[in-house]
Amino acid sequence: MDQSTEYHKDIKPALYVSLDGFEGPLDLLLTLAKNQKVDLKKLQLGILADQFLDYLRDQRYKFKLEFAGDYLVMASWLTLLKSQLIIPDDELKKEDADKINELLALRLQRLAKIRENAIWLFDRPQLFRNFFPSSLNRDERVIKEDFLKVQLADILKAYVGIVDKKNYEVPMGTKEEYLFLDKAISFIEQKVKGSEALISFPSLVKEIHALSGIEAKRCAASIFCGLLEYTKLGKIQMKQGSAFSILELAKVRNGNTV
Amino acid sequence: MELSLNQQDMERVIEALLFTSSEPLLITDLKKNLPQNVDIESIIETLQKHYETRGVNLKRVGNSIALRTAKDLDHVFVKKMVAKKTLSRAARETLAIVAYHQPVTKLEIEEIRGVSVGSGTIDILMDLEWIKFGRRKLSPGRPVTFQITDKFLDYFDLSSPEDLPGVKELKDLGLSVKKLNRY
Amino acid sequence: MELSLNQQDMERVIEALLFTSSEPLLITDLKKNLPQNVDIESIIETLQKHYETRGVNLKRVGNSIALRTAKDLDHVFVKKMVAKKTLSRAARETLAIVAYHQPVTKLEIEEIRGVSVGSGTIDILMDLEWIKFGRRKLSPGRPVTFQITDKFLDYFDLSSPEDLPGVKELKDLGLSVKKLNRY
Repeated sequence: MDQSTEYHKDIKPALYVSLDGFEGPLDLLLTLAKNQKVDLKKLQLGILADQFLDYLRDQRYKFKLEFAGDYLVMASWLTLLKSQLIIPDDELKKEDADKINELLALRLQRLAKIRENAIWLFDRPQLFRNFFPSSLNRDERVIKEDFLKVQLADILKAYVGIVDKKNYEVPMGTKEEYLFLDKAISFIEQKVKGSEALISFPSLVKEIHALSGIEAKRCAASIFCGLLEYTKLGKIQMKQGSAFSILELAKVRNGNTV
Repeated sequence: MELSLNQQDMERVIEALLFTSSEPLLITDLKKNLPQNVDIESIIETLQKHYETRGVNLKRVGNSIALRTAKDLDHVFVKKMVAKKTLSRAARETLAIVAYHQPVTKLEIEEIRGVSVGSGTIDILMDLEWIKFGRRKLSPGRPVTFQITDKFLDYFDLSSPEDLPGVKELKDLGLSVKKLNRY
Repeated sequence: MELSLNQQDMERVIEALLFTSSEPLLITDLKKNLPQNVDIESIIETLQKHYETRGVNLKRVGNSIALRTAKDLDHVFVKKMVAKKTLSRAARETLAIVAYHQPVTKLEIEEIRGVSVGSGTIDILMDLEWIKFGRRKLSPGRPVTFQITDKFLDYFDLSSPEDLPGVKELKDLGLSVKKLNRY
């Protein structure tokens, strides 16, 4: 483990196995494949599998195998692959083997390509090495002002800091996203109590939406359910003139609609 | 120095050197970058003429020369920002809480931070127009809430508040608060 | 801004701003210093042409522009070179993956490299301001993505991500190649 991993130990270090300088099984495979000196598309998977397993065998005492899950998964795949390449008795399995072969070749090609690109990138002319920025920004006639320099990462780290300090996950989204049914019912109750006239359904939705900031369609759903509940209790009656017309509610008193 | 430099190349060398220096450069020092026996005065004169009508001018200061912005463009630099300062920890934390929990009341911010939030902190963030008042909360006293502004999103190059990574994601990325010590 | 600025004045304003900034300036920010409805692109083009043959050149880097010394003059600055800490291979490759596959998630980076991204790698690239958060991916879990910045382009002398060679080739190799262990 390198020092930076050590440094962040308390934050669940990412599994990072360095096997004699190799960064993961793909890296090792790519190096082995390159030793075959063939086009990556025409990989000799049998040979590659043997080399990979031999390598792991050699390294057996140099690292703790239980930390090297990735390597073992790769090893088991290569073993399976090789066995299927040797005894292709089953057509279906042969197809599977071809597919895995192809995928593996593709992944290796991709890694090889990214590596080339990384090298290309860092071989490019670079700022402060091949070309330079201006240093003319100290002109005395410039009117000076405070310039705030904050990066997003600073803000994010501040947040992680608070959460860490409290040692628990601060619940995300304390903002209410839903209008809970009990709230909807108590809201309806309150409105009905204070009004003798008919109340329209859209007006209820509009009001609770404005008050709570909860999405209007969520308010509508909750209010509607609340109305059904409340009607069932016999406290109100709902009326609708015709299909798709506005739904209205009226208070029920002594069994009679007001 | 190569002897193959022509007149234009020599102008370019001087130009680049002046560009990368905040201090006026001694003519005798500049000369070291040119072939011997070159008449540096004539090069300076050519450059001076070239820059006479441009946004920056070549100025002589004693035995040195320097590039300086043209005097008549002073007004452009009114907004020029020079002194760098950063937000206080309280302000960073408050801002983060508003971003992650909006709309959030002052009391809630204090609960999450575990310390009270000075009104100065809120003021700073308000002045920056990074936070604004949101809807009043449906709780006793109907306290005001705070939320982040488009200006905040714009400054941090976010297209929506949802683009902020979650706590778990942050930790997975290894963005650790320990590193805050550097700030 | 005053409306009395003529074409040359506008060039001079942009010039002065560029000459006095060590960092690339967003074209949208520069525009704020000019009268409305001015075609800033034509001004940039004129300036770019003007500086083409000079000791400093005008460069486009993503949505920003910057003045930088001409590359062929690097020998003049040898003495100024500061030994820069080299990045780890993991960081270099992660950077290349972000540049080539942006916007890209942490999982995708790990899939390409075949190892998990060590904590600190993303942090370093963020601190350098070479990568930043992009939009969340519209895939399960809506993971955050990373993309490169104008500063990255500036540092590596690129004017846009399209300047990277072999982007198409790499895209053809696919990003979402299924993991082997799904078989």
